[in-house]
Amino acid sequence: MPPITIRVQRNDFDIKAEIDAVSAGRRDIGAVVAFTGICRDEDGHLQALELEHYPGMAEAEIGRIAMEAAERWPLHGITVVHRYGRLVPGDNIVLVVTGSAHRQAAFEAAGFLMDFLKTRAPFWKKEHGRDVRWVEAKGVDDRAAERWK
Amino acid sequence: MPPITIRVQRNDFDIKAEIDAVSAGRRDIGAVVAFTGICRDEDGHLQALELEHYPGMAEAEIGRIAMEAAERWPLHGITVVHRYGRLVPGDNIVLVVTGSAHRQAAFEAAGFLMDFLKTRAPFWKKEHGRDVRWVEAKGVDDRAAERWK
Amino acid sequence: MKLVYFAWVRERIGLTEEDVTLPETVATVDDLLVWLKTRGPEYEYALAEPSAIRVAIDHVHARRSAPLSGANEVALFPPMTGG
Amino acid sequence: MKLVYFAWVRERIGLTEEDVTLPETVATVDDLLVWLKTRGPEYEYALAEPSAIRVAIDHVHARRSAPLSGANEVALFPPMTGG
Repeated sequence: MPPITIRVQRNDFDIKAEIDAVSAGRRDIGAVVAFTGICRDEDGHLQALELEHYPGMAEAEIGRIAMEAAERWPLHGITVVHRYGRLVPGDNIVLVVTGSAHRQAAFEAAGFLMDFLKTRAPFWKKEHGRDVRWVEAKGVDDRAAERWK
Repeated sequence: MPPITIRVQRNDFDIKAEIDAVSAGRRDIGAVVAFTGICRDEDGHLQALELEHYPGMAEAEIGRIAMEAAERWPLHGITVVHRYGRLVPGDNIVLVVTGSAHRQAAFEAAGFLMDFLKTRAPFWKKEHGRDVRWVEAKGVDDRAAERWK
Repeated sequence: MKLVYFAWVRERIGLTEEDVTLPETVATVDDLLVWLKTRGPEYEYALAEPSAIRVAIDHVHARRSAPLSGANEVALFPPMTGG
Repeated sequence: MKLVYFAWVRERIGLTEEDVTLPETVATVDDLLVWLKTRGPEYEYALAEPSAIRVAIDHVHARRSAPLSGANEVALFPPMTGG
């Protein structure tokens, strides 16, 4: 089993430090994929995003998703950091880092982790824009997760 | 056409700075994928990798690959940095950064860029290990590139 | 048993959590949803569309048929929108 | 016309680059490879397996049938192994 690091935190993350933590001092990693999800202003009116989460379950569920990724691909490291609280457009939301000998495994595992974070990790987004509304789950995310079955 | 940054250099790159250059100050990027290719010691005997390149054509060919990616996916930024010279296991070789509104485009474009960097960018690796030998092109890389046709 | 609520389920019920003693007839997640709706208009509002409600038992996603026996904490929330 | 060589093509020919004047019969990339092999044992060694040789004309990958007319710089090298 590769080293797995999972953190759910209010503060921003340091992408460089997280990539280094996966790959530094190793000679067997040939590929690192770092995915950053960023708060995006879709309609030009988003002031802030409020991210609610289920403490305890969020970490546990991300851990289960990471374990599944580790079973499916020959990974040498997995890191997931997910933020909660109030975010503004341009702020980082989530970071996934995967390290492997080969790029295919690193790419696929990072895509897998993101697809399941979207559909299974207990986080909920509330948009503060022209009005205040809970973001609805997207069918496109369910279909993205389906492709790994 | 999104901003495209291409550099071929001897020195290491700063992943954080390259990601920031793609995403900082924007409100329309929801996903950034950063792929790092690292010098890997496959058989436990690699002392160094010597990376030769074709100056001028390397930048031009990477530029053509980036243009193709920009035509295929709705990207807001593409950065490719490829190193040359002498590298030791653990050293960074190549960085690809893609930014988009959505993660699918960022993931696919980064995979596409790496597949074609492998098969079309004029770089050649020479291994210094138990013996000194030119790395042979891999059929698996040709097949990876084929999937985008 | 402790019940915890998130997002608009929390807002509609008006509670972040509560302790409940289940009637003996409530054995599964499905039974719980049916029973909760009888507890007042705020529950009826929050749970009006049962297909939009996700449930976790002790931090693990649970199906509608999952038994509640032994559960310490049951969470109700809408489909997730993280990532 | 300038010829440039890379990796083991460069090592086997023993030159990084050279200027050549092509005979009039050499019109395409394929013609060039055939002609170069007649220039000495080092060329014969480097180009023994023509299918292992890639060619670029003025920094653009070229097919075997590509014409050489107007070319300033033609590069010969093995299949690429960057990335």
